[in-house]
Amino acid sequence: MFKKLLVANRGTIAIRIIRACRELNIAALAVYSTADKDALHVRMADEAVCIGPAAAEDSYLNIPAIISTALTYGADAVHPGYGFLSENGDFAEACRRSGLHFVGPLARHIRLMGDKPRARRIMTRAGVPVLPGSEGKGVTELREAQVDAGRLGFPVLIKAAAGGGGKGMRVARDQKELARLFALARAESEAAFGSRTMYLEKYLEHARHVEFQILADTHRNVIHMGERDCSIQRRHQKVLEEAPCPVMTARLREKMGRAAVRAAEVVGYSNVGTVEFLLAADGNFYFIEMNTRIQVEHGVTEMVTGIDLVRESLALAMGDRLRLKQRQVVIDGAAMEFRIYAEDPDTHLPSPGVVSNHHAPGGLGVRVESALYDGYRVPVHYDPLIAKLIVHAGDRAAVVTRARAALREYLVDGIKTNIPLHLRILQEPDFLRAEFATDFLSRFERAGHAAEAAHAVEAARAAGR
Amino acid sequence: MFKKLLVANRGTIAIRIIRACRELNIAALAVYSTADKDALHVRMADEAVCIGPAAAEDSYLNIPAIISTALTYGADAVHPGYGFLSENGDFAEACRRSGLHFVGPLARHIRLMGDKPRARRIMTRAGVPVLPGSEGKGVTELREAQVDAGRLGFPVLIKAAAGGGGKGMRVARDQKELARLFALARAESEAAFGSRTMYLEKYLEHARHVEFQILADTHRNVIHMGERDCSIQRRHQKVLEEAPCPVMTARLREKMGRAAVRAAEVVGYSNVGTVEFLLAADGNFYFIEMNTRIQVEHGVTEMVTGIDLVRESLALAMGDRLRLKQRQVVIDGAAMEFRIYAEDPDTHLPSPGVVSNHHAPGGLGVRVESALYDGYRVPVHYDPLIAKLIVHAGDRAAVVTRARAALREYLVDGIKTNIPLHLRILQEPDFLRAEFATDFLSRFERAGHAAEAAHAVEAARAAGR
Amino acid sequence: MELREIKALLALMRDFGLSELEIEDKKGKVRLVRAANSADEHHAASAAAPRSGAVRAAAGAAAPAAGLGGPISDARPPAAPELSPGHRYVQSPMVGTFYRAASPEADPFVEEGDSVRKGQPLCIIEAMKMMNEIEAEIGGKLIRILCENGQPVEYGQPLMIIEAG
Amino acid sequence: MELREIKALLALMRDFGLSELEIEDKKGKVRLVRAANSADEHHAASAAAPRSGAVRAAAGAAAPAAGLGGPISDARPPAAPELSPGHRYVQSPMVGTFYRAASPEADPFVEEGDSVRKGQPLCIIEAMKMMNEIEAEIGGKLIRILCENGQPVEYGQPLMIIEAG
Repeated sequence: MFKKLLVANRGTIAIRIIRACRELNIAALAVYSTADKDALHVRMADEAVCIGPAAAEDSYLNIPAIISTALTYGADAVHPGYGFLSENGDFAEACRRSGLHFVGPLARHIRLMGDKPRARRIMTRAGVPVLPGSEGKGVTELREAQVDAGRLGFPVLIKAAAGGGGKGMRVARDQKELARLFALARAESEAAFGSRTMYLEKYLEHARHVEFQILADTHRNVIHMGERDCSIQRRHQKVLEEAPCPVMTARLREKMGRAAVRAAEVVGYSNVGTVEFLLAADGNFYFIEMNTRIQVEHGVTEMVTGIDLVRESLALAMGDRLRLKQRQVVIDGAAMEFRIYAEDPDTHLPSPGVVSNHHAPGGLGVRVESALYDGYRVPVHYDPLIAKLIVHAGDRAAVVTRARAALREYLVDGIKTNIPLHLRILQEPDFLRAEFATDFLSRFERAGHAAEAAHAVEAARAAGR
Repeated sequence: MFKKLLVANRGTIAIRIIRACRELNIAALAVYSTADKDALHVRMADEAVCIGPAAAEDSYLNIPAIISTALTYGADAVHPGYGFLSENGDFAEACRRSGLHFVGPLARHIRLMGDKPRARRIMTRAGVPVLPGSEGKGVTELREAQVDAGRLGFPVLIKAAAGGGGKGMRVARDQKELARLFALARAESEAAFGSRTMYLEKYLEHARHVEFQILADTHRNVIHMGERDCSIQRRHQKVLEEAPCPVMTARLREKMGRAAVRAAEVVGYSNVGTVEFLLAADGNFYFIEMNTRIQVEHGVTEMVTGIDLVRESLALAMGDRLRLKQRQVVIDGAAMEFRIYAEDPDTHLPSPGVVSNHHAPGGLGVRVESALYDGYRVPVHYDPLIAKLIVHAGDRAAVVTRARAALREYLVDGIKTNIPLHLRILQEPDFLRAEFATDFLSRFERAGHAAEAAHAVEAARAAGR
Repeated sequence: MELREIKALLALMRDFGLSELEIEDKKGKVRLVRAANSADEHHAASAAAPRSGAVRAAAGAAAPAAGLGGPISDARPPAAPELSPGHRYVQSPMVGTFYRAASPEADPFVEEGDSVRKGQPLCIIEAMKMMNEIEAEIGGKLIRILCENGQPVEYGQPLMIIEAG
Repeated sequence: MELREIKALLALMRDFGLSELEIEDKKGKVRLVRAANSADEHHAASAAAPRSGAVRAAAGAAAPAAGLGGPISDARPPAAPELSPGHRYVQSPMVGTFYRAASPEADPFVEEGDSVRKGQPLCIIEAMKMMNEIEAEIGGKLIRILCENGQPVEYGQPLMIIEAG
């Protein structure tokens, strides 16, 4: 195994990786920005090195600083986590050029899957179903987009070719919206990814976001570990994920799983990855994209399969053969992950501050992946994901009751969190009946605002009497 | 299901029960002594009632106060937890007489199994193997004990007929020790249980403590949920437990399991219970006693079977039929529980105080049942068990590495804990090879002291040179 | 003055919305002034709102200064007013139901403003169907009755206030 | 009053939004007043603090008052001495390896006690096989060299102390 692994990340995933290192007797070398000097991942690591100032570009996105740290402090491997440099082909390449094991796929896999129009073309050729959309290398001008939209029919989804994390993504329902939103999305793409290239996809109403976890070794063996339903999203950002997908059947799982494995095989992929699909109400499914890294929501798959994904990814990065055959992957019970964000549950604005009165839930079937402690100052500079609550039980209904209890028990003062939102979701009949699609949260919140408005009107009337 | 359940306990088990209530939508009514007004179980409960002063006899052992609380505050059920009144037949009877459901067996089961010589007689008659020992109702005088010891041959174990928790228990290796220790054990028994009745058992060297978890409904259905190895004890007090027993075979499990089920069937037992055996090196096993309540270490069984024992016990107390058949109980992976005591790891003296810098480990396969929070004052009045760390993984070796990482991560300041002892145990070759018996800890600690003494002598010599 | 005493004072300031606090006694002098409209002001408010932790924290000045500030659930232990000098609580010696009279038809044992003798019955606590008369431990004037007739009370709960005299 | 007691008080002021604090007891008197509009103020302060290992270590020592006191692992950030007035750190602008000379054969750029000019090379940080000369940002006297030749250094780590002059 590796002797010393540099964890090129912060927050929950850095802690997750450090814990895995400890179990495997790998020294964990953390890096941090000046804003994170008191962060939990710094305190938990065997060594921690400050690599730059608070701005991510100068620290967590600073490839030379990270490689230099690995070399100076004697690491033999680098784990990129999620976000930051995890889907940066140059970083993977720089690591390998410096003689460091990169825990992830090859740079060319990262680049290939990062180029969304290209990934679509490859999948189409490999026989993986892909949504109708822009063909070729994508579009940069409204004129081209209008042609594509005419062919596809509205509504259409505008996406950034280099996209990720919901940035540069917009739904247009008619020509007028397309004109307005195409420019907006392109500007976002330019700001976030430095690319004006966009593409259009047919927008599927009432589809679920269902993704398959892939494990692949460097000897061309690929298996999947079942699916996750990540339909509960706000603006294409996941909020709550579950495994298995509550409407999945054994037959559909086999079919989609085979498509996911095929997607990995066709490019010679290795290490962990996730193939994302839209699952339409009619049972048809369509490739959206492949994420070439560990996902935030990997924990729910770990709970229902009993397989430690981070540990597997480390073994695969060493060049080990897959330890498991497809038939050994068995789904046991159900699990949900609740992303805990430091944000105002109503306005969704980030809520940095000093954590006090912190009490995380515990007990049977309750797993917490948290970066918090009493006195910790949640910095303003990074993603507001501060913790993940993962709940496992025998079936989905039991997960819901256990999760309600755990969320009620969860205490964090000093900052606002979205815990109340999770509790509201767990009361929602459509959610409990598992009747939802990717538009669930926006409908739910619109309904909530409508109810509030009605209530306010009612109250005003009562007061006027 | 019950509407409101009174939790007649404190600490980790009270929290465990409150969490189960929350999942089942049962209002949890906590009781507490004046010393526990800031205890976590009080803060977590839906309602909490102060029932008396710090001394346990006036609060947690105060039957009228507890029954009065249940009636005054409208509870319909009572859970006794472990310790305190959990094995008090009068309490079970008082609950039922007051129209309250008691989550546990009938008073007569508690009384029967609490009378150790009587339990031995019944098991012998039922064909469950029992260690050679005193026959009849036990002995009160040294003279009688000497006769029994002569028949059994040394070493013998002196036990209190009304015993429990290791009190009034001593090993005598010859007549001289017997004379000294019998008086001592009898005095302890008198102080702890108000009974001078003792009995002798042949003392088995190098035997393991292996216990079977029983589930029984009120319709005479009984199953077992596999075994736990609790050989790691100090003075007959368990410190670290694991499931499955690392030397167990499928055949032996079936045989011992059948004996355990028989032990419960023969007395018409209902609810959860544990049948404790000594497992000798030659594969023979002997009934020691039956605990008529949930055990501290129930969590390891939950982890490897996926069955929520507290939830099952509540359903059984309602009169429900067993939900599971024996063949549905499957052991998956391995689990260990580390009891975290507020004690000096060297002297084993209790270490009360105010908790600070508290950080409990988390992540995959790590379950914490804890009564701690920053600022909490561990009171002097009660058992020093303040938390339980339960670790689950695919096999025993993986449990050990995960547990080491979790124990290293565990932070508690302001009090001393036995976490360092657990870490030392996890380094011990005999433990890692699973070659141990109930004398493991005393040998281990003697060896440690010997090594320390040798080291001290060496250091003194070096200084003298 | 120890740090934890200051913390306790600060918790009180937050819970009662004080902006300034000054204490001078034989141990010394303390003066604490909170920033007007500080960011933490609404933090305190929002901490109090969802869980009604304030009630508990306020009731227990002894509630840990650092660490968990309030209950995790909505449990609300009874709050009691602070005692003036010379005033004493009559506390419940057991868990049970509080009654002001010997029977539903009878007059209450005492009314606010009454003079009471030491040993005079003040109320009844019913526990396990037993009626336990609670007697005055001191003589004086009955200042306040803190519980409603028929209300459940816990061990040590203040029932009445007597002014010694 | 010790530094860490004052630090603990400052942490309390920040956490509870105090603008002013005054304590007088037998040990002495303390008065702390924070600038108005303190939200930005303490933010800036805490952003400025992290730089050096010294602050980090000191924060660790004082912290038990507010949360996790020290590292959970055995990781030990480099400690640095506190600065006297008029003294300034030369800090590493990057992660890398510290060298006192341009090559193994060459003489060190500077020795303790030397006078240094603004812009004079003081040492080299090797990062990614690149040799980066670190120059003096001010002129003055080189008081101390804090790192060993060949030692790994992190971003912001104090390398030397210069007395401005």
